[in-house]
Amino acid sequence: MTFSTAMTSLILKSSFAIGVVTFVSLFVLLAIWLERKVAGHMQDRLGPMETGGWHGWSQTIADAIKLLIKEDIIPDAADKPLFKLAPYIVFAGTMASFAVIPFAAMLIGADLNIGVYYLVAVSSLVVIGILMAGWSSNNKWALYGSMRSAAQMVSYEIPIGLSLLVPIMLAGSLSMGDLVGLQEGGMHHWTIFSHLPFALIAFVIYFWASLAETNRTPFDLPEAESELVAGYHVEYSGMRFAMFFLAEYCNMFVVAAVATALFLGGWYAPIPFLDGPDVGANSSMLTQILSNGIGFFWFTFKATMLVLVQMWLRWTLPRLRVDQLMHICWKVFLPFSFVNVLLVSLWIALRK
Amino acid sequence: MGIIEGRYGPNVVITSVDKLFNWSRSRSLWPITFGLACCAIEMMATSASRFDLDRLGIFFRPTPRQSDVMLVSGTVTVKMAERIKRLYEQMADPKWVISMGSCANSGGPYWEYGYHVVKGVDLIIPVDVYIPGCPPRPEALIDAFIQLQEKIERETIAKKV
Amino acid sequence: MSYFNDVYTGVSTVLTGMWITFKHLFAPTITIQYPREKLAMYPRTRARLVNHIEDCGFCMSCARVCPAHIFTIKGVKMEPGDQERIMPDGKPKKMHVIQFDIDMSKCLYCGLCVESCDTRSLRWDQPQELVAWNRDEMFREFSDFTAAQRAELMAKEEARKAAAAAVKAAGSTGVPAGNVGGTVVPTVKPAVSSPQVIADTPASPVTSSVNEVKP
Amino acid sequence: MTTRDVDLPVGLTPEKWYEAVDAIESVHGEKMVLQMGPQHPATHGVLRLELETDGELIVKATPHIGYLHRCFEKVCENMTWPQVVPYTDRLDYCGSMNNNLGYVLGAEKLFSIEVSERVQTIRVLVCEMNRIASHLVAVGTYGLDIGAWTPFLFLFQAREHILDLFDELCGGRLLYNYIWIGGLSHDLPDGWLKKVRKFIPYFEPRIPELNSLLSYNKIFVERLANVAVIPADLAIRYGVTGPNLRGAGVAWDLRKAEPYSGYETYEFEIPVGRGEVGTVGDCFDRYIVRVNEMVQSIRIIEQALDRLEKMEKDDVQAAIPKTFAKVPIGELYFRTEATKGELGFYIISDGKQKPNRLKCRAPSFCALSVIPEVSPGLLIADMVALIGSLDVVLGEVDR
Repeated sequence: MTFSTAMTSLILKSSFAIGVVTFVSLFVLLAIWLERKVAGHMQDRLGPMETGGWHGWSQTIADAIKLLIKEDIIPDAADKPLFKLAPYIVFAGTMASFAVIPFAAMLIGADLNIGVYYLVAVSSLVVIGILMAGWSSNNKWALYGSMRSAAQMVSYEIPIGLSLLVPIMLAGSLSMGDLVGLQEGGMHHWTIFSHLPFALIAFVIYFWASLAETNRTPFDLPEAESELVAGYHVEYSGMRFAMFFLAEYCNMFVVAAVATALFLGGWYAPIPFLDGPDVGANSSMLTQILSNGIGFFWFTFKATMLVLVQMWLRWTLPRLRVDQLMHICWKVFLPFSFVNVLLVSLWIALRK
Repeated sequence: MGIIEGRYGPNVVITSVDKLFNWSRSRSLWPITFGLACCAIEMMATSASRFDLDRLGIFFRPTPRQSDVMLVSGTVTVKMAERIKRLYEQMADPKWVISMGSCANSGGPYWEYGYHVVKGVDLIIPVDVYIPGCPPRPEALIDAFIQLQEKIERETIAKKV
Repeated sequence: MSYFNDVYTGVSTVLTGMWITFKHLFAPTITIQYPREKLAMYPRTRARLVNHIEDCGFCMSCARVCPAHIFTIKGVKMEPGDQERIMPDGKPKKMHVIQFDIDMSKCLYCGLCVESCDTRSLRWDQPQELVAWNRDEMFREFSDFTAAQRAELMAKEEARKAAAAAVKAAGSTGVPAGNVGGTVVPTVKPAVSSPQVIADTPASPVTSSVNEVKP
Repeated sequence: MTTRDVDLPVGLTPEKWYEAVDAIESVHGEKMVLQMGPQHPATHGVLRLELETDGELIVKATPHIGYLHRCFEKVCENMTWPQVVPYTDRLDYCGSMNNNLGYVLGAEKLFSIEVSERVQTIRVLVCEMNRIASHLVAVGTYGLDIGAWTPFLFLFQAREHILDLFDELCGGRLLYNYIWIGGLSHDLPDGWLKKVRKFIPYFEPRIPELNSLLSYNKIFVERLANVAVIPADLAIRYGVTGPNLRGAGVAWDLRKAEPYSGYETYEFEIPVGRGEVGTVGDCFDRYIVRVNEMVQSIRIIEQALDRLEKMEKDDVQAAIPKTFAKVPIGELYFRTEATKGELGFYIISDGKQKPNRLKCRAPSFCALSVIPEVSPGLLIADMVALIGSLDVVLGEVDR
């Protein structure tokens, strides 16, 4: 590889990274506003209305600027280096997942051959950040929150891993690009529908377990407002709190994106007719951009829909208790996903 | 804002930065979930669907670290006073205080014979806005928030307010 | 079997709940966008006390029934030449109300004073904006006498009082009539540390012509 | 008694036993003391709970009160008889009408005042409406404690209707001072009864909606069933009354047992806890009793409306004494069924213009005192469920 091609590749990669970060920040701003609007309308009220013009669209922008310029308190009794580091680890862990998210056929940061494995590994990093935050705050409520969070996330990794195993077994690949590429050609080719009922069960288990992974209701025990005040981020203010907040919404998008890629046909439209033009090796630049743009649209659309379902669940359900959380994980999700994996492997063996 | 404070007069940079900061601060007032007595029920009613404080970008945070406004909603007793002071000190700057209802304003119905009631929360912490009422109606509370927003918009980073 | 039953009820009740919230997502909202839309207030709503001073007959009933003693009222007997006015209850006005202050910051909005007012001069007002920036703003003064007029009337009253006392003293060596006020009560008291001796509400109506109720 | 003094189980040598005990104590040796409140989202005001915890498990819970001590009883000694009424409003601020009624009936007994039937019926009507409003707060905030936001906001919509009606009736949304000694502060406004009539068909479908959204939601049921069981004997021993006692399966309601203000002429049932999803007297029973009581209150409201519509208008202030000059000397205790349970006023009069002593027996205080008894062995999340299900109002506890 010559120096110039290396440089071009570096520039391309970094501009892609910047693009992803910009997109994610914009998405988070939108998602928080959307969540407040959805919650409002579900509760027969309006949600943000007064800030900005139409329906308070700039509400989250104001919130973000305010949090940026707010006083940053580091408690005297806190373990200061850890306290400062924790939000960055949580944030970095979440952002690192975006490297393998396949937004479109060519819009994928790094199409690793172990893409899914990398994703599961990196998203576990968040636990460490949360544990650090809870421990270093030197606050009992924060400690409880982080302990709950660690127990919860570690347990729920297992059903998540097992249910992700189903599409991987069916596709025979760990690469995100391959996994999506095999689902081309309309809705009936999507994993979730093409291998009924196994993939559907796996999808449902994945989606529920991912709620626990992102600390959303009914599994929002680490930050349970009525029990632990604010959980692991009880002592965080201003910017550092904003990073936790941002990471939560990023995480929501990540799990929704993974579900989209593995189960819901990734960047393909429900009907092949709505897909972008086919891209060959010698297609023009314009065709490539158009094709990827349409793919990108479908991908984000599906992921956003899943995020909306997460919000819908949040504003409907009460919260579980710690032991019930574990009960659901170990006694409901785990046996179901084990049986599912077993049946899928049998089915694959029989089909051969 | 310790570096800037008191050093510069109003100029074009300061005023435009002021505008942005004040806009964001005034549009995103997060009060601390802190109910004391009867007024807290009206506070809840105000945040419920009919009056919907979320409309103004106001939503309640359970921890003082992440909140901007303290709504003292109810009778402040001597035993509670030091807790209120501590909570106020735990809040991150910039912070504001709304005193809601007669009890918080001046001890209210208990100002004369209530030996255990603090005669006004402004004796403990600085109060920005007072709302008379026992308890104040939700409209009065929303109006207090709007007035507070207007007050914040007049602030500047260039000098101590 | 109960295990599968639990899983089933879990899933079905969650779906029922989701269906209800989904229906509400498209139901019309009930929010009142306050600064732009305002609710009509009911005539009985207790939002702020207002005294229509021309109808006030200095009967002191409001000050007597008030549990929190928020009224500071001072009156001076009318001179024969002063303006005559027939009150809503049919009796002529006999007193100048030279001071009628209400400390709304202490009011408990029970409405006893309004109900006890015979001339209906004390009424509830229904504003929706009540915000005050300091405690003094909640202190409402209703008397339409200026400070100078008030001082003049007070001086006249004092002179009349002194003359009466002198006559009385000349007649019999009795005690001079006490409780002659003239001090201005401070508007806001930082009453927290020192317990104050507070005058009880007068059990009987006006005993001397200048009467004063300390808050 | 230390663990070493117990009789050994059969077949265990002392050495082995000590080894086992040491192993357990080294794990469970340290307890963490957690201060829950006074500012905590789940303490319903300013209650402070000192929790001694072993992990998430609560070993001991001690409630500390007095953060809202407003000197009610001392203030009342300085108030004339009618002036006490507004202060009773502020005891249990969610159910002010019922507090007014309790004190007023006591004072009327002292002064031997008889009020007309219409006044009695209006009092029953407003008290039952207020009971619904109070239970709506209790049930709604309970959902909030368990983590469900939406039911709280749905219920507060219905509550706003009741508050609007009260606003029109007497001018207060939360604290009313409506029921006076010998009568009422205002007569009913024109067309008010029709508005109450309209409220009933609005409110009735809310309860099935609440039940399917929250009450019988699997997660909610699992959170409450078999949690913090208060059996009937324990409840009676601690003097727990109201929905908390009825949740334990005891059909004790002063409206039936010692009827006042004409309650004996109304048809309604006493809902009791039946252990629908768990044990009798658990959190769910206390919760569902409140929901069912709202249905019964609607029945009473309908009957009261029927009567009021037929009655001739009379002067609601006819029986109010012009002066309270002649005060009988004596003492009495009068109890009523307020929203939280038995609200009693012990009044001592020495013939003066002001009560010599006025003691208030607050139901929430008794409910709160059960907490140390039932809390050992609960999780922190269960503690939140317990406080919410007891529905304590600190204004009444601290007085």
